[in-house]
Amino acid sequence: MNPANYLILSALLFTIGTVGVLVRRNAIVVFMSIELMLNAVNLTLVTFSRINGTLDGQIMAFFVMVVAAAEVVIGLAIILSIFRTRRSASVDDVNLLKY
Amino acid sequence: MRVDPVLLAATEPGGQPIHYAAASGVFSLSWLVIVLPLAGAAVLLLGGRRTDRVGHIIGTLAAAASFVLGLVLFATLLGRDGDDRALSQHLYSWIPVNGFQVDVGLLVDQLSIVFVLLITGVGTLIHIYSIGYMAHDPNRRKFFAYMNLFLASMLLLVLGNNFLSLYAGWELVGLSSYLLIKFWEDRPAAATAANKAFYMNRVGDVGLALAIMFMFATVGSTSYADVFGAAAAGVIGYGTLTAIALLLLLGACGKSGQFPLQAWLPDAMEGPTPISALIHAATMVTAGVYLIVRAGPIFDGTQAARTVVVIIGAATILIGCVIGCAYDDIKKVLAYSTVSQIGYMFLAVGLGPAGYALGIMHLVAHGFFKAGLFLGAGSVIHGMDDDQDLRHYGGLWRYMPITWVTFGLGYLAIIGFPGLSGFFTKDRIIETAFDKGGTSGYLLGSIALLGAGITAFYMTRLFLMTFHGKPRWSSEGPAAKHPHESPVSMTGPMVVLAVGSVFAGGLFVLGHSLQDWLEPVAGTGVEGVHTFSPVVLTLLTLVVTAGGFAGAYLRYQMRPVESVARPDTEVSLVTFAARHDLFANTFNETVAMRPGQYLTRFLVWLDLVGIDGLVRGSAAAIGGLSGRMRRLQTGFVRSYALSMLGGAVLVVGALLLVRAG
Amino acid sequence: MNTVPWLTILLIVPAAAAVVVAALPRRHATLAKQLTLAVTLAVLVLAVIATFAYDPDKAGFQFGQSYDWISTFGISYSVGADGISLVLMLLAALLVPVVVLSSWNEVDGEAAGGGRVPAPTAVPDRGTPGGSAGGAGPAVDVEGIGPVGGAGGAGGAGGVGGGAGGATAVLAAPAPARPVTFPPVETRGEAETPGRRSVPAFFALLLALEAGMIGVFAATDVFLFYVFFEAMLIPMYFLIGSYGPVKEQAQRSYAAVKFLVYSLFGGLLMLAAVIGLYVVSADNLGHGTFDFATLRQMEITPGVQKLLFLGFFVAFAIKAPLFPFHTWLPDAGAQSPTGGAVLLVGVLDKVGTFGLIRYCIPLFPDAADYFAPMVLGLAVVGIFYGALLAIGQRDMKRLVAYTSLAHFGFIALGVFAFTSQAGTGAVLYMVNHGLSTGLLFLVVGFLVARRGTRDVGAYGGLAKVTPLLAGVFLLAGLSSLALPGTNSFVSEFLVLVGTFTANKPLAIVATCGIVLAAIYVLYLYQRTMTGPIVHPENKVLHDLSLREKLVVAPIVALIVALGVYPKPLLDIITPTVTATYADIGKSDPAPTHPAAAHPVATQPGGHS
Amino acid sequence: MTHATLLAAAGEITSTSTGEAAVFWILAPIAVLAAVGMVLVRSAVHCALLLVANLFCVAVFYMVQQAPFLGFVQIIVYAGAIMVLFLFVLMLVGVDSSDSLVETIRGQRLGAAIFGLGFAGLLVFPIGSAIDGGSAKGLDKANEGGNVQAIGRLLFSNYVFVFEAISALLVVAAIGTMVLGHREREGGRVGQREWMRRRFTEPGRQVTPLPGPGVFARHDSADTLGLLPGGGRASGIGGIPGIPETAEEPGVTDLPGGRAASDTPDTPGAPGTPGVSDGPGSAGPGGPPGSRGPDRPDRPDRPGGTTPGAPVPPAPTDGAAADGGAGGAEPVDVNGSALAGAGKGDER
Repeated sequence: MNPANYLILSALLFTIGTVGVLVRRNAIVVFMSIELMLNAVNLTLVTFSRINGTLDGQIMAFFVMVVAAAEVVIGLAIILSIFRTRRSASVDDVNLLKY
Repeated sequence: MRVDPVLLAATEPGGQPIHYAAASGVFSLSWLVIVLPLAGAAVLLLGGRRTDRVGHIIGTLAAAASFVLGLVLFATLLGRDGDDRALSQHLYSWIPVNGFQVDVGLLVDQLSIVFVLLITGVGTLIHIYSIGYMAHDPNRRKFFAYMNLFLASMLLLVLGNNFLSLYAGWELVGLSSYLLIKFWEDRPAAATAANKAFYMNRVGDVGLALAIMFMFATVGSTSYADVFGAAAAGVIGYGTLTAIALLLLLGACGKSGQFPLQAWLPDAMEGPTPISALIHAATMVTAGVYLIVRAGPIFDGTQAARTVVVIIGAATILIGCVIGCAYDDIKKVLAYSTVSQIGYMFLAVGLGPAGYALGIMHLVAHGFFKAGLFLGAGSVIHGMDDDQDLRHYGGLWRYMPITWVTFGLGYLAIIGFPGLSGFFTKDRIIETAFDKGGTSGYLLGSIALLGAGITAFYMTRLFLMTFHGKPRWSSEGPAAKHPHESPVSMTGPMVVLAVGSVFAGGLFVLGHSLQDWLEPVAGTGVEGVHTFSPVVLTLLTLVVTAGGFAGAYLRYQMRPVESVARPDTEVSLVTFAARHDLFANTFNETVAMRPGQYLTRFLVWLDLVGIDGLVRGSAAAIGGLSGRMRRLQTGFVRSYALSMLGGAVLVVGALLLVRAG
Repeated sequence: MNTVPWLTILLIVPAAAAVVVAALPRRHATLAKQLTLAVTLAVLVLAVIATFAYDPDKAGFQFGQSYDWISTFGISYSVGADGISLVLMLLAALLVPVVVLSSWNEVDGEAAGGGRVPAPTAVPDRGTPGGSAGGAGPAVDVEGIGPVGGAGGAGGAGGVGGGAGGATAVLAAPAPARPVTFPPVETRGEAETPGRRSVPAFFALLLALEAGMIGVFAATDVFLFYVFFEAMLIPMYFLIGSYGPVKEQAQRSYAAVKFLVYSLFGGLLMLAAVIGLYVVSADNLGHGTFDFATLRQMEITPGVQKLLFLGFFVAFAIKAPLFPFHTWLPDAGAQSPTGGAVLLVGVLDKVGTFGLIRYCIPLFPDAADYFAPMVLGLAVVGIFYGALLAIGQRDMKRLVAYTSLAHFGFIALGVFAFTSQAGTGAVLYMVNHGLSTGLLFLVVGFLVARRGTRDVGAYGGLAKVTPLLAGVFLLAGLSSLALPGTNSFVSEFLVLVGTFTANKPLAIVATCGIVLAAIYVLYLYQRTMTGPIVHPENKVLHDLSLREKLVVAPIVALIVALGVYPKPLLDIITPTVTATYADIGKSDPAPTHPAAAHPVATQPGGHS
Repeated sequence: MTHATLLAAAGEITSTSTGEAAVFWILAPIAVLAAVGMVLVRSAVHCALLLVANLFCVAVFYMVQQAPFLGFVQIIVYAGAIMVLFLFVLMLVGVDSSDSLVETIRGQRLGAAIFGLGFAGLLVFPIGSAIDGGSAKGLDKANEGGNVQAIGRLLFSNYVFVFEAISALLVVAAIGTMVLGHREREGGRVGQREWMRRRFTEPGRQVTPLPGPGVFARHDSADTLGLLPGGGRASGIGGIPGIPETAEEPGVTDLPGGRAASDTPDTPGAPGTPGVSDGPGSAGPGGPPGSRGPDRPDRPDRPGGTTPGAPVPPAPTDGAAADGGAGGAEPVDVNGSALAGAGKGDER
């Protein structure tokens, strides 16, 4: 089987994640979509690691996971604190910074 | 820098070099002639009110000292050989830029010394006259300062040894004239007249400046020696020479009030009368004649330009005469008389070497009698409480006898009464005009002759209306007038000038004294065949003059003169036109002023709405655009994310395209 | 003497003084003035000494100094003087103390006046609704802008102007420490009114401007030049925006922003061209450089030259300004404080014409040749356009600004006529124009200070009341119309005669412009100084004070002196200009029938 | 499965690509479906579960691609810890909340579709055509001595600084979370007595215990409408102040206080409660908050026809929020859109 299939899969997942970010208003779901995108990237990294025969891709994926974890923690904290004041987790509500 | 300017030489047509000898001895002081009045002006202007009390004395002394020095120079010049009377003095290098080397240098020769004497002599007299005339003016000091400035400028004009010095003097006399015309600044008419004079002079100055540029482009120099050398040697092409000559002529017309730039001169009479006498009759306005004579070698080479000079002279004679008949303002009549007399001079100098000396002669004689006439007019005006209207005069000879006599002598001189200066000089001009030969000779001669007749008419009219007839003023009532003779400081100069008017012409003409004196500069006219014998022509002239006199006498002495001019609607078309300066002002206004105003207004609008509007419009467009684009910034994160994705798509697409391509 | 780093000293002294003066507290206004005057006089003395130390016959730059600045890009701090830049530095050094003296009470006086005006009426004449923003302090309404107040389209720009102007007022103020003498409350209250202006800041700005001007003339590194070119804008921007007419908040903000945007736009193009030059030099020489002397030796392909030339040219044409790029000048000139206007038109704008002859021509000879007809055309149009518009103006400062447009036309004409006479005349014209227009602005400033309006109609008949003022006014005007005996004549005639030898028709047309010059000067004089006094307020105006006499005296003296004896300056300028044109292979056209054939004559022309 | 066998399995799968292909073709559709479902499904909890499914699939892909360490980390950290965190927050925010899938930003969906398809196309087609998987080198050599060991070696040699930096990042993230989550206490510590006093004195406090699960009416008062088991609502009762029986605006028909949705205890709302009827909510559509409220013609109605939240301006502080239902399950997104609409209307 062609490992490129993984890449295609990850491209699809990434795109789906992107669309999720674009169409969902719930901040938490948006976040999940971002996680999906990160995962897609990780899959790419791992696949390339395999194709190239080095482990650097896996290391990179590992780092991505850690960063994603940190990001999730912070992001969720932000969502919470916004929710506390605005009683909403919709990203569309946070729109005061505009023209 | 020019190292040795001492020996300037020019080649005469015959190849004989004439040397402008180095100024030495008393001539090395010739710069003082200019600097003395200049210093006077500087002291009076910078000294401010502190010099108020002595201003007139300083001014007069400076002028007189300059005159004395001029006399000394003249006397010394007399002691030299005929061919050795041109002395050049290099003062300093003025504008040295590579090929363009202009020095401030002086040229004392037969021509310039005549002018020096005329300017300083008449100038001194008028300074003295002004002491009395301006006695009650709070700004008398300034008046003398300006007069001194004028003397210095005029002397620079005639003494400079290159065209740029001449140009400097040329514009500076324009400035002095401007300052003096608007001397009574709170009169709007004076200010307007001054501006008009300056503007029209500037038009002429453009011509002079361009002529100088032509000279530099052609000869590489602006000094008389180089330019005349090249012109006389015939190396300059005919076209170029004609162009230079015509441009010079434009300058001359501007300064001398010749057609088509004559309109400013009558208006300039808004200035104090001494100024009219000095600047707008005796000296400055004759600068054009000086220029043409000085640039003789150039005009000699181009018949075309000379023809134009003659035409302009002839046209101006008529214009001046005709309008002079119509005005009731004593100074304006004299002003138009000046215009026409200068026309005679132009006519003379346009006739070539034969006429140069005649032109100068008439110029000097005119300087005397016209200055005298103006001073007399000033005296009358002074005595009549600043009333200038001829129709308000009459019978004044009883009240101001000295003025009557001196004015009368001047009057006789100008109409060419036999034996007086005008008789000699004008007669010769008419004669030379006829001698030109051919149809044009007849035409010019006839015009000059006709001019003489009309001159006699309007001058007689002026004289009679002023001094004779029944008084048209009253010594009682609200407009009471108390005519009185002027103080000695005023009558003195008038007497001197009257004496000059009587004898100058004879002195110059008889025995060809001035002609011979000027010969090295002006050249000699070839004694051609006389069209008429001089005696016949003299008699003819006398007849015509007498005719003019008789006409005026019959009209203004035998019949009463109304104290109010008939309104424009009741006079003939000719009178109407003459009263309106033959529509010269109307013409100027329609052709130059009004379009200029409209153009200016249009451009102001264009600048504001067009050019600046373009700028502000683009600013507004950008502002508006950003106002719209601002709306893209909705505040919705998801919109931003969408545009990010769009950007990513574009970038990736572009990358792929590039890679694939 | 030539080892002394004159230029660096000239540069550092005012810059350092600017910092010191800016740091002075507001209450030390007098100290700030005295210090500024002393420093600027010292700079003048130094500049004069440097001029004497300058050897005109030596080729190339003198007093040169060069230190690496950003060596990666070949940028260095390089200064040097040649004949052209030296006289302009001299002019700058001369005008600044004059301006300092002339502005002695301007800021204080206005501050007092502004203080008296209640805030809401500070912007009384805004026609548009919501216009009065006076109460809100420096903030300016968006709609009511511009001296013409019309064209709704202007709203956007004006809004920018207003906003930035507000920022200006805020920014210019903080440099001096918060005044300790005032109770805090009062300070806060007063700071809101537009009238309270910091005196030390004003003089610090003047000093900074002087440093910038000297720097821009002294720089021999193109990048350094660019830096100074832009740096000069900043003090000028604040001078206009913060110290313009008190009552015309909106207009002066508009003018300041217009000035800045115009200049920055040009500067941006120039920056692109400067970078382009660097790239070209990197291609040609293997290593990029901004060194002017190196760059001018470089051969650039004509196509590239044209582009780079245009970049520089537009910047300079805006700066100068030449005809279609001029509309900022009347606004800026009218809205500047008097001193600012003198420096703006007198020196700052010379950077444009200086740049034309210093950079555009030697660096891009082929392009200069190619575009010369266009520039000459613009110049001639500018001569007439400026003159006609000047005739049509009622605002005296705008009028003077428009006369400058005509004069810059003459200068550009001279620069691009490619003859040494015209070039020398043009450079001399720069100096002379600085003097004559500077004097004109000063005198107009005196009038405006007395009468409080720039409208010509408010004057008339002043010659009777203030004869000395009128006299100086007339003299400045006469110099402006290039009367012989005043300085400008020499330069104008040189320009015209030089142009004439190269291009007759153009010179003939341009010469006709001198008639218009007479009209705008004398017409202005007639309207303001002559005639009866129609406004009773004018009857009590006082003549020049001693301080004002001191201000005008040196300029008046120079105007006359340089008119009578311009040789010292010409001797400095001519070799440099001649070398510049010789470098690009231009020589003066020889006279068609030279008098040189004659045994003894003046120096033959056309040998350079 | 032990660690070793898994590793071995991974090795085997690589070598025998048919097995891997089978895994791939089974799991890949599942992963994609899970992902699509996650985007489409309305409930956030379902989203999270679908994401977990997806993560599991990807973890398997890691394993079959000779990255067992990552595969396990994926399962443990991602699918375990992080998703739990997600669910946690979901619970805090309101577990019942389902998103409205009605788009409020014009063109957003269309743009997302176009760009998404374009993006996918751009990514997929070149990959499909360009990458020749046959040349894959495989990780057999790199994984010699074990994947974990190999990664560890790399991590502590080549990537040690990155590793340290990442660990610092984690610490920072931890601190940052605490900072963000911290709430400054106002006033002194509140004792039990004070709590009790507040419970009875403060308006709108629930005095009685909250009803148990399955009880849909929180109050037996007539002004509080119960939620019917089917999800519909009980009919409004006329004559009660603040409750218009019929209103033109569907969005403002019901006041928050009248909703039977379960209130979280910390919700102060209930303005409709008698005695506090001068609260903002009781003013009806014409009241002060109504000046924002009715201005939403574009406001999406709920697909299910359930009670929409009342239009209430966003309250800057907690206690002042008039929306009693904000903490409830349903009103979250409705409120959200309401707020969005309100915000827009305000700006216009």
